[in-house]
Amino acid sequence: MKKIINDPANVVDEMLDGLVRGYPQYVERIPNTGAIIRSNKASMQGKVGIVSGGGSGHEPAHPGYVGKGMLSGAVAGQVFTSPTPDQIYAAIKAVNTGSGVFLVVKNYSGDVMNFDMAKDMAELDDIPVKSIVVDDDIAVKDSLYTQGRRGVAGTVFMHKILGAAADQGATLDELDALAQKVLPNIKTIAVALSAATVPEVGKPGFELADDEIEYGVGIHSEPGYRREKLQPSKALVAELVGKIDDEQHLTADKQYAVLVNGMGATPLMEQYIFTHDLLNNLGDRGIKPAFTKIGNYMTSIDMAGISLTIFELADPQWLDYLNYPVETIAW
Amino acid sequence: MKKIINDPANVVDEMLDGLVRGYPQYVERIPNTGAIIRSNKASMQGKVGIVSGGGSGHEPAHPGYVGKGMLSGAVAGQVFTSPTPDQIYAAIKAVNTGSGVFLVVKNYSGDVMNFDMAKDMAELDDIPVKSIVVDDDIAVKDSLYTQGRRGVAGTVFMHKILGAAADQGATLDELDALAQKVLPNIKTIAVALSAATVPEVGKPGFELADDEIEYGVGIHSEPGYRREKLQPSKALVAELVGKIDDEQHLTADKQYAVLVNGMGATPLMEQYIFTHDLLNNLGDRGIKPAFTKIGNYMTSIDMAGISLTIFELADPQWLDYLNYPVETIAW
Amino acid sequence: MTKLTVTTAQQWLDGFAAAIAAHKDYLSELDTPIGDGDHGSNMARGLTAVQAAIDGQDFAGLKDLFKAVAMALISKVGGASGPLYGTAFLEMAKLGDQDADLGHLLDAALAGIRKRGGAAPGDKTLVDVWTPVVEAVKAGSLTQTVVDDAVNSTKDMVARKGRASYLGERSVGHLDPGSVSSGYLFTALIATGVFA
Amino acid sequence: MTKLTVTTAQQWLDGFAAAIAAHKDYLSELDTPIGDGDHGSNMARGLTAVQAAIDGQDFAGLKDLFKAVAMALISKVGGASGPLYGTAFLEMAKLGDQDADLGHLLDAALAGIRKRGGAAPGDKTLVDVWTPVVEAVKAGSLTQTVVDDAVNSTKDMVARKGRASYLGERSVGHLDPGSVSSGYLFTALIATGVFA
Ligand SMILES: Nc1ncnc2c1ncn2[C@@H]1O[C@H](COP(=O)(O)OP(=O)(O)O)[C@@H](O)[C@H]1O
Ligand SMILES: Nc1ncnc2c1ncn2[C@@H]1O[C@H](COP(=O)(O)OP(=O)(O)O)[C@@H](O)[C@H]1O
Ligand SMILES: [Mg+2]
Ligand SMILES: [Mg+2]
Ligand SMILES: [Mg+2]
Ligand SMILES: [Mg+2]
Repeated sequence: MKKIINDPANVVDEMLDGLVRGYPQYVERIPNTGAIIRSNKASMQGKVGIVSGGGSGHEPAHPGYVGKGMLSGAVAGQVFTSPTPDQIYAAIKAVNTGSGVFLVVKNYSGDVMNFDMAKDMAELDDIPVKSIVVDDDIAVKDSLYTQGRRGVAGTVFMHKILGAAADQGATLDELDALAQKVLPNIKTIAVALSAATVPEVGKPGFELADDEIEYGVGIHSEPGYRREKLQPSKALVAELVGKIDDEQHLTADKQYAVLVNGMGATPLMEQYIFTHDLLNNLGDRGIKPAFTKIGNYMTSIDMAGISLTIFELADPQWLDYLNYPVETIAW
Repeated sequence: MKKIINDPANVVDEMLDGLVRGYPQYVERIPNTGAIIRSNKASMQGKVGIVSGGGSGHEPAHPGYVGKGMLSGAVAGQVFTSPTPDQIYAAIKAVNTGSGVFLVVKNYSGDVMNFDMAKDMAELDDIPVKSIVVDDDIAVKDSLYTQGRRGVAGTVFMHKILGAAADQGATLDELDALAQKVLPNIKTIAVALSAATVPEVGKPGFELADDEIEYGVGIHSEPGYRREKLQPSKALVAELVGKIDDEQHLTADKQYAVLVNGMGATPLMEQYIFTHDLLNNLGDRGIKPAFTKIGNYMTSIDMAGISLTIFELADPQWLDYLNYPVETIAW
Repeated sequence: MTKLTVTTAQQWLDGFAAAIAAHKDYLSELDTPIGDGDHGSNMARGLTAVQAAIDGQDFAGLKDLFKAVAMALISKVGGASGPLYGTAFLEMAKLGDQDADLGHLLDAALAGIRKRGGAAPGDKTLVDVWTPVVEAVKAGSLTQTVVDDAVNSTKDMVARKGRASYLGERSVGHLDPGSVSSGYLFTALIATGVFA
Repeated sequence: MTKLTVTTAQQWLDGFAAAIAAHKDYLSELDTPIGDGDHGSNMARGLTAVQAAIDGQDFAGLKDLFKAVAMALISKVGGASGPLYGTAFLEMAKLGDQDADLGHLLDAALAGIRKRGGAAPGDKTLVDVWTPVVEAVKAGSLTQTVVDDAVNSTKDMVARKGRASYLGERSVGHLDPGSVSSGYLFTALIATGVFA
């Protein structure tokens, strides 16, 4: 393992410190927690707070999205490990200005349970809390009898939409309805060229040969659905768009937002090339996305790979929400 | 070589296409060139144009800095290869609105010569052109008899300062004076954990053992000044800050801006940890930077490593320039 | 009816902490092919916090002891196992001082786990160890074989909850890491001699 | 006095293009330890463009031919070698139709290279090949040995211009890639038989 760190046991603590000290204009840390909240307190007055979070290792998610117009707080757990309820609760308390708090949770057993417990704690304090569980990763088969799908990069769109609506005064119930309506329109799928190395583990989550890729991996090195020889960018795009099309029939008469997301070690050069092929592929279907974003938005530490999110803009207002100005480190 | 590309010969062309098609609100491409210019033409009216550029492989540099308040145009050459004069000239012509054009050139023989030739061409057209050659990399010994130092990540600060001044109406001569004054205050130095792989070459520019790092590398895998065993982040910070301090005595009574720059494959987790150690190191010297930026701003394709830029804010107005709002993909 | 005392409970927790410390890497390895490779570090972080919270402390009753354990687990483990083990001890704390019958205590703990995580028997989670073990305790017949069989039974199951569920059929052939750590919990309980 | 004709010049350029194509990888390898590993691809891209610009074309004189060559190099190579080789041919184009004396032509080219790049002899650049070669052409005594010696002389020099200069003393022991490609240029010139 070759990383710029000190003690693997302290990576989260030191990282959060570096982040808030580097960007005091946007974020601050609730002492002794992994809760990162907005510095601009005035921007939260009278608004519903939006709190997200999850395990660390997905930087700039989630603290990078804290700021006016987007999240009110983000709670960071240990690497790839859900944060604990007391820390989530600390964030909820800190950002509640009387209008309640909305939680954005990714669909992992750990996140769901810890956020639920934090919600219970907040309700004991009479803070109204609602939440959405994001499950955009279509690589996983969905079913009523299972955990269901993972929450991955599409969560960033959820943050953006809810943050814009909250900043414009949406109530907790309105945010809840909005989140429910948005959720089924966000679909994500990834391809990995190499797995992430968790500092405390010291070796990659899985091994891929020099010429191998894996489709459908998660953001914690969860295995995907198929391993094969490295393909040209065009072919990767065809596979990923095809899978999304199977789920969410892509048609020329609809509006879409896309997120091409680098996993951490994949340079922008490759992400832009992938985007070029993506826009060609969509173009062949008569689709020109109304909104595009390319970069490292929901990473998996130093994994190499790309995820593709396609978000059907079923309501034209959602595009305004995506374009709504924010003051954050990373959107 | 494991990359998400199609034909290695087409990476620049496809990447630029992906970029401008993904971000039409910010940038457009002059057909058949590597010249990327602002889409917001109104924002350039009556202002001096700022054109930068260089070889590709440093994404988001330089097109990521094109937009209102920053660059007017950025010219991309082949990977690690200076763009040609005709393309630079095309950008100059496209962004000149009558007030002339200022060129930001990094100190490489190729860049200097190609930008010089473009300047000659523009002058034949009566477009007034001035330029600055950025040479912020202190890893290289300076001398009158040599090429001098390389231009690296500190160039991004030069873009920001000049872009803000130009947007506020500075004349070509004023920009020239400003650039000359800013230049000696920007110092950068890097450490690499692995070298970049140029797609057409197919293997890394140099090999480092699993436990080796190299101090002082350039952004094209130019070798550095020392190779040693991997050190903790703290020690890397001590080495890099020490080198900058040797050049530019760091003192508590001065104001500084810092840029912690990832080289492409180094995740933000490590960059934030490095920042934590950096702010401690500077803190011990009584210094609290007035401005901090952390992320992949001037990369070297998929190199792993970090560069540190310290910019002495000799004029308090420079801080305003750094904080001046911009509309770009990547600042 | 098997009674639990504060002293026996502390012994139990010490034994559990020792087992987790000894098998930290093994638990994380089990969590690698079908999870995210952190179950060992999660549990070890939690049990270190538990020991810090209870070591050398005098607890008036099981309620205080289990509450301290629950809070340490809930606030230090994170992930899926933190809320699950934390809830288990929280539910036992709720009964603690009125009812020290092990069968009742563990029954309440299991109900809490099932409510928190929504897993049913057969979903390849620690519920598959807790369910037969609690049955056996209530029947007065818990043995090491019951524990081992329960742990091993998870190997051939298809995961329907937790990270392993993302793998579907491919989760078959691997032990469930949370079941293995729960196995250590009950092995430590037997080792206190409470059933002897 | 050695006269250059359009036909000989085209032969010269064909020979140069062939040599660059044959040694593309070698030139990039030379550029790796002391540069950025692209000199071969840069020159190959340039000479492919030169051939596309001149192949099958009828040029009225050296001026038109060299101008086409210069424009192809300047607009396709980039890097350091593009402006340098481009300037060389541009300067020859300027003289082209009045003066076809090879010594004069190459003298003008070298002056252009030196002005553009600011390198002096001894700086470990292609100037170290051009300088003795142009001397020899003017003296009517260019041989392959002159070319080879000039190329090899760059090996022990400390680079003071171009990327290799960042290495200082550590640039010693490596041939300068631009000098090697210039060696091919002059080897191709000799091969036309113009000096025979
Ligand atoms: N919904 C659930 N109900 C019961 N147990 C669960 C559930 N989800 C996960 N588990 C248990 O948690 C274990 C994984 O714990 P751990 O690795 O610490 O957390 P995470 O999965 O968040 O990384 C699994 O092996 C399984 O036994
Ligand atoms: N200032 C200069 N003057 C003369 N020749 C130079 C100068 N700088 C570089 N060169 C020549 O250019 C060659 C490198 O060319 P190339 O690799 O194509 O460009 P780059 O260095 O931009 O990658 C060097 O080997 C050297 O001979
Ligand atoms: Mg985990
Ligand atoms: Mg080059
Ligand atoms: Mg786990
Ligand atoms: Mg080169």
